[in-house]
Amino acid sequence: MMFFLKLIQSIGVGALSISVGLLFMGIGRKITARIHRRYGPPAIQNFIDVFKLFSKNSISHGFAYDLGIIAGTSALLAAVVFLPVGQINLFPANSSLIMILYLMTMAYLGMAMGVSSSGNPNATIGISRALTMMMGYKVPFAAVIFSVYIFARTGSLTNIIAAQSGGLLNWNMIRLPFGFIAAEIALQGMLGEKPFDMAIAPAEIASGPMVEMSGKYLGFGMLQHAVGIFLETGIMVNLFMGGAPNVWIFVIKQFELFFIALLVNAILPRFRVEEGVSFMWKIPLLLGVIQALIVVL
Amino acid sequence: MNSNLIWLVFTPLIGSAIAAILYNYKFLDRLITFSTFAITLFLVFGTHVGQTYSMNLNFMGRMIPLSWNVTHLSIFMLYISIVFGTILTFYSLMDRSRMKGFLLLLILAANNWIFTTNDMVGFFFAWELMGWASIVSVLGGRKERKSRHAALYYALMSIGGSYSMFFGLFTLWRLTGSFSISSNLAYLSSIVGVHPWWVLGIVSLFFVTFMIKAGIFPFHTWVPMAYAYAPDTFTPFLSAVMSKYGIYGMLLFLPISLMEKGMPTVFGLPWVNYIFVWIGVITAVLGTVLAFFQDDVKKLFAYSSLSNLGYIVAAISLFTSVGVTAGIYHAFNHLLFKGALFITLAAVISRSGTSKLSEMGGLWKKMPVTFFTFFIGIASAAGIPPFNGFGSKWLIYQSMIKQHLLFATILLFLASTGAFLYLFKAFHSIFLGQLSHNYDNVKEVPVIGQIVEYLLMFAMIFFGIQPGYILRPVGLIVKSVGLNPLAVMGNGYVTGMFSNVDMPLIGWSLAISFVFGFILFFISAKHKYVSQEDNYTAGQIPQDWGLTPETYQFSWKFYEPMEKLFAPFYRIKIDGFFRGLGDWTRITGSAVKQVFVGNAQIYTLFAVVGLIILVIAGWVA
Amino acid sequence: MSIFNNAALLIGVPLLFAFSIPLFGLISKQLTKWVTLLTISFNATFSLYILLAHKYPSIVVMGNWLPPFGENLYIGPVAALLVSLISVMGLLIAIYNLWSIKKGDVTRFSVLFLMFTAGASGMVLTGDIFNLFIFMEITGISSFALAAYGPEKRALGGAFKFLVVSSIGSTLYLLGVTLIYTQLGTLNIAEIAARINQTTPGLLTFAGVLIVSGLAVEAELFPFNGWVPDTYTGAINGVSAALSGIGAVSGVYALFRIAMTVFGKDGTYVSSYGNLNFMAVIAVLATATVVIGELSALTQKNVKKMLAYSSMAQMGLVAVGLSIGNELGVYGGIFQLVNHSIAKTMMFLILGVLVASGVGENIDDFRGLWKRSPFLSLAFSVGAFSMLGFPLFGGFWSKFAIVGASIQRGGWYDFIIGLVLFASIVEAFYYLRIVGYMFSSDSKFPKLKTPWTPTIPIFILAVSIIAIGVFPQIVGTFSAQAASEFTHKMSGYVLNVIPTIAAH
Amino acid sequence: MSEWKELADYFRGRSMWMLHYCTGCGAIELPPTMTSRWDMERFGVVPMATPRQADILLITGYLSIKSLKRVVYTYEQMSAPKWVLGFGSCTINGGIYWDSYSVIKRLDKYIPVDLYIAGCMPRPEAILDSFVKLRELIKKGEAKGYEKYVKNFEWYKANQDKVFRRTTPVLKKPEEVTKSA
Amino acid sequence: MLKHVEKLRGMGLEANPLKDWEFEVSVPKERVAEVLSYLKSTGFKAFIHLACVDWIDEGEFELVYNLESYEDALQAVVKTRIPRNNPTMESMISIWGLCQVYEREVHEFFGIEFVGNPNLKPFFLENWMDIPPLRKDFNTLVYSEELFEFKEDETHGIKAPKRIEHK
Repeated sequence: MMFFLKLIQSIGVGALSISVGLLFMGIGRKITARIHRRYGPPAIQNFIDVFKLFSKNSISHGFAYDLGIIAGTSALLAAVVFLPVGQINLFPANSSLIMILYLMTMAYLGMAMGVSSSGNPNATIGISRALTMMMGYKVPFAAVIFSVYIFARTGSLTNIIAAQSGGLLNWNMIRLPFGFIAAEIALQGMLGEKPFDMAIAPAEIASGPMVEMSGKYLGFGMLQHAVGIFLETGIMVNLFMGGAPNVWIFVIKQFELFFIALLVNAILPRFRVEEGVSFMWKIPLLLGVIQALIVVL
Repeated sequence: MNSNLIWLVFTPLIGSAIAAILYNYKFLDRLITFSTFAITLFLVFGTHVGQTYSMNLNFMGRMIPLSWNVTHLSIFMLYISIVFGTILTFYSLMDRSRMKGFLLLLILAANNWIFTTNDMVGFFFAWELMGWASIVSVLGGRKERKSRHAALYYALMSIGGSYSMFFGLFTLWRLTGSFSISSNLAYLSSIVGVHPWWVLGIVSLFFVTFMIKAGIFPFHTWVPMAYAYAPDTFTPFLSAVMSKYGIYGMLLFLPISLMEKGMPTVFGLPWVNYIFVWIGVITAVLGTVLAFFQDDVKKLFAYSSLSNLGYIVAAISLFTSVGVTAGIYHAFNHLLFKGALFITLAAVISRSGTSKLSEMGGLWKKMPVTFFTFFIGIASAAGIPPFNGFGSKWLIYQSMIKQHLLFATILLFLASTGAFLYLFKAFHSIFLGQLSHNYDNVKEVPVIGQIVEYLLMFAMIFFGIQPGYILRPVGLIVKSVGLNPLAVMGNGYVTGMFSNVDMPLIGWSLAISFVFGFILFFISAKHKYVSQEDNYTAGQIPQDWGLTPETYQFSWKFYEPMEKLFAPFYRIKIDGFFRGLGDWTRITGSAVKQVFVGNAQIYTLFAVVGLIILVIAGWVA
Repeated sequence: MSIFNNAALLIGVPLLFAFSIPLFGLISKQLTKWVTLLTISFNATFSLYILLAHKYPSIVVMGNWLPPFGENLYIGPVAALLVSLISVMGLLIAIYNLWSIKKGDVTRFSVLFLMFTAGASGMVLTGDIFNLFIFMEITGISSFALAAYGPEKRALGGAFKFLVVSSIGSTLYLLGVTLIYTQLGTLNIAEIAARINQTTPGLLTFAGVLIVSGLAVEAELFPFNGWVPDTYTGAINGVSAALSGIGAVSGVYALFRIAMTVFGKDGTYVSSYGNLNFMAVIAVLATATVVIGELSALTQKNVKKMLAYSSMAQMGLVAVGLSIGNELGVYGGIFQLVNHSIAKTMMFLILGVLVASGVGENIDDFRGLWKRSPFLSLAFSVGAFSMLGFPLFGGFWSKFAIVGASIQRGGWYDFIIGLVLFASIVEAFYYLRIVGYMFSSDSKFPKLKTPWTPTIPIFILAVSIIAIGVFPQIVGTFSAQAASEFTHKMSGYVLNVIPTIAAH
Repeated sequence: MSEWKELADYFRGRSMWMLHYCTGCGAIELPPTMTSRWDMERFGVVPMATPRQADILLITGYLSIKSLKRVVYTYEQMSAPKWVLGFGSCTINGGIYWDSYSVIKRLDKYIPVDLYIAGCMPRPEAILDSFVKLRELIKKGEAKGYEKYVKNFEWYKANQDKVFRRTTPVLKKPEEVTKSA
Repeated sequence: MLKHVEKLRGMGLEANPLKDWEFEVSVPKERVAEVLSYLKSTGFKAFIHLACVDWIDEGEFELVYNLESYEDALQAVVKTRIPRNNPTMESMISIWGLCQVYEREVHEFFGIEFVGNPNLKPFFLENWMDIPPLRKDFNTLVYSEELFEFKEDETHGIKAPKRIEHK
């Protein structure tokens, strides 16, 4: 019985993550439009897009292509289940951050396998750019995660949230300021927002990995991006803003972070890959290292 | 007293003799190799902890006691190495690679002897035997000239290593008068408090040998050449099992350093261990960085096993219960997924005929089973949860954080991300992308190979989901070494310091989300399959211009931007020291040759001068 | 102590037949080779009988004058082992010569060969330093002539160098012997050894220096071994096999018989009579030989020259072993001596067969030999691995013992063995390079057919290497007894020869 | 299943992703429609980089025979519910190139066009209006160009081959033709 | 600029300035190469354009070579007349290599045979079987109606576009 209850709850969390992610993307498009002084699509535009995509026919390049793209989305959904969302914490005992990060790598591996098995060189170039960029932003992010680990002397997110309870002042955001800034920039890279979206550059490599995705595969890609937004911002909230008493505050906090990323996205042009990686290894890494030194000494 | 141990060593020797005789009947030779491995496996089932056996060797006019005893560690190592060897030889039944059976059996004999011996002479004899047998088998690689250079380089390093063990062996013998390892170790740990520098000197003599064989930072330069140019079916054994001998040696000397109380500690670790942790971390990062830009696939995976060994050394040299468990667990995992990767590579190379990444591509259509094994192999090598690589990497991070080694953990995490990068590059360049037309008639691996691949796939997933089966014996080893073992709560759990990971739960959540994915996939509009040429590459259809459609596989300079970033690091040649030493000896050699210039007067001059010197010496004394 | 008369036959029979061969020569040239073969086989069976039936120690008295006065032959464990080694090697080389010596002056070759083996066994057996000089001269002269044998011009050059240097060596040795004779009035080794301390130390050291440098030529130690590479490469392969297999053995034995028994103090013989410690001197020279021999072999492109340098270096290694000073060292040295002579003879014979069937002496001509003649290349690599001291081959145990002894001795010897090990890494490089060339498969030439007769000795030698490797006791027990004889000067040697003499 | 079709059509109408084949002088009209002054994104229309992802194929001007070949190739790469918008008079009747020997006169003969936007380079308002019209057509179920293409596939292919693979000279009186080699 | 005109007149050609920076020379067919190389030597390094005019009623083609000299910013227009039926002209590749492309284009659209031009393959028009299109006697309207058949065809669901009134 317990298993069945947990199953329902995890489906709920999965659905929540998809809908919140799509909502964030819709609102994001609205805000970017507002920045461009135009009206922009209705906030639920992304829901419409997803439904349209799933109703369109599509072409596929073999079972590795289908398997890969489905794996991409479902691995992220599996990772979301372990994320403590507000007061819903399905598996408190083993919500270890490293495990969630590695499950996300499973999603990237799945998507990468699917996309590059299509045989379109644009797709593989996109993937190689995305992976190089991942190498870029993972370095400061790792520095921050492990300094939080050592600061809170624990590896599981539930304990980290518990360590930050009680008022705004002892949020990690305040106690580890440099770490938060470095993580914020790394988040920009993780979400694939504008300065770091060289992987899906429509002009240079015909929208990179998505070049061969049509119909429902593009739908899966969009779902993966949505769940990815929810997951990454969710991790940041749990790490730095002390989780949330209930789901709505959690979503609002997530939106705060996403909002910053949106503003940066609307303005900055796109980096070249090596510029992006070397940027990530200059200032954010420096901040992360300073934070680590502070924590260790 | 159990003669079973002796048979462990002698059956492979007899087997290798038979294999040597039947050398030119290719299939018979491989059949014998496989059956000998199977018999030895059967024998290992018979051995159990605590068995001892001693035999006297008539040497130097007196009787030297050769003794064997079986500890938890040796049983563990015996099982994993022989099981893997059986799988490998079963696979190589059908692979016409140039691997010589009798050499592998010699190595197997040495392998059994090293793991069970309790005396230095036996250990050294088996170490040297394994050394030269592997040198000669590396010699038989596909590319003549290159495998000869690789074999020579490897020979110099491993012989240099065994000579340093020679020194350590006999200095210990001079101090304690006996050859048995256990009593010598006890002696060393007793005098460690009195003058630690002495103990350090002797232990470092042994550790040089183990680091060379395992391919750790300062002595890693031979690893890529030897792995890349060894015969295709020998590299799995070379990289998966033989690199573990170095680790086994380090584990042997573990108890001594535990007692080092007198040592000044850094970060709560004796400073020696701290250095070794950093050596491990440097090897891990070095392996990853060098692996990015390799075009030869076996060299790429050689660097990857280099970096994985860096992980193991970093974890073991922490000497905490979590660290050692993580190290040994990762050693097992590395053996499993690296073995699987190299076996699939052997299959791919034997089918496609080339080992260059830029020449392959799109093979997943032709070799689906190999494709899936390779996929699961790189997934577990990158440490993705449901597969077996994750548990140990996670434990290593836990152990490092517990010791507050923050920067080492960051670098290790960086190395593991880098691992994902070059693993995907290999995966893409071989299997994904466009299938070039000269591979149109590539067939799948024959049935034997497929059975092996299914077996390996199952093993990787099983040990990923149920790590308990490995953690329990590893716990016994840790207890035997004197640390309190990790609590193993049921088969599915990997318990770390702060939280634990329930692997079956991850498996379940993945499975369920996959089910949802498939449901969504099938209820939405139908899709049609399309050939590889029909993709939007924004180009003109070649047929219209009378050209034959060319496939364009993006695999040359896969991480070109990254190369620009790492270019400055590549100028420092790491193996400059060893090349310099080689050139120096060559120059002195030719200089010395001038001595024998070839006419009688000079020789008589030498003789007279020698005589005069002796007379003066006599006069002075 | 049974006085055993027929031990003298070991020297007598070969000499007798050596001088009667010209008579057989008249009947037919080929017959002479068979005669040499028969005599050496007699020698071999007889010495093996002595060795295996444990018929030693025994003394042979010439003209029934008792030892201190008349000359005597002393057959201790060392002598028995070395004589059987010399004669077995001689036998195998004679079988090889059956096939290789066809044209040219066959009778002269057989005479010289028989004299050579007789002289070598004489050097090993004799108990009298002057007798030692005579046998050294016999071996010397016959080896010059043998070295000069053969069509190539460089043979003459090599033989001439050998002649010049070894004549200097023997004259020095003779001077030393006369000095001792003036001091002690006796030529018998045992008596000199017993009454060594009656001489004035200054004079003794001078005599010692002369003798050691004289014998060093034959034992190929550094400053005196200039002749080795040219002579070995100059001589035809059968002869260079004999030189390295037999000549070197007797040379090293003579040097260490004098250095240990005569000059050494009993038991530890670390410090010796006279004020110069000869053991230390020899150790230094020997290490120099090893290092220089290996280094100069490194850049050699010609396999025969490489084998010459390597045999010089191996002799240096044996000398290092023997000069360490503890029983383990001597054991290792003698064991290595046996292993080296087996392996080196085999390699030279293989080279001879290869050269005869058209394969050049250069390394590149060895490329792909595996495809052309598996048996020869396998035998060559077995010999190479035994030289390198790989397990399952003879060389492992001896090198193990030498390194063990020198580390056990400690002090300076750690540094010495360090150098030797570095040199043996270099040796590993150039041997494995040849093995590498052989196993590489890109050879354009047809398959080689190896003639039947030379394969017998090569096969026997290869099997014996592996046999020693797997069961070291075969040679181990005898070299252990030999080691005890060398190290215990008084009880081992002197008292056996002259029971009455009391050590002063 | 019909209400499911209606729901799908509703969504298809609201989110139309456009691939514009910028030929002729029409291309310059598109940036203003995308950017803040006219903002076509309000209607859920987003420019896409590849035909695989696109629903609408907007042909913005005259098409020579060579460029028609590329258009047909791109059209066939798009997936099923797809529509073609002919933009400007050149696609309707060849526009000012009505008598040119190389420009096709009527796009409709080669690929099914759902909606034409008249005007010799219509203004962005016309484009937005066409999107709204297309949405109604889809809702009413009349925008069935893609099915028409499948049904009359041979006919379309014949027209295309007539233009692409001519074998006989078009004009009748060849006698004073001085044909070069 | 006048200096050039005088010189050319001296060579027996009728040359007259068009603008203060441009002058034209009409040259008989055979002397074109000579004039062009002369002009090139006196500074007209750049070959700007080769055009062809179809005087159908005079039954002649007129080839117009435009040259320019950058130093003294002058443009020269060299004209020549060649008969209309089976028109041939020697190729100027030897003087300017890039003439090959212009001559290829003129050949494709006017059918003038350039002797010595290696590369006279079709350039713009794909499998064109009719008379070169830019000739005056080529009726483009008939061609386009014949090829593109601009008429409705009810049977295949192609109706005349229904006009949707803008509300």
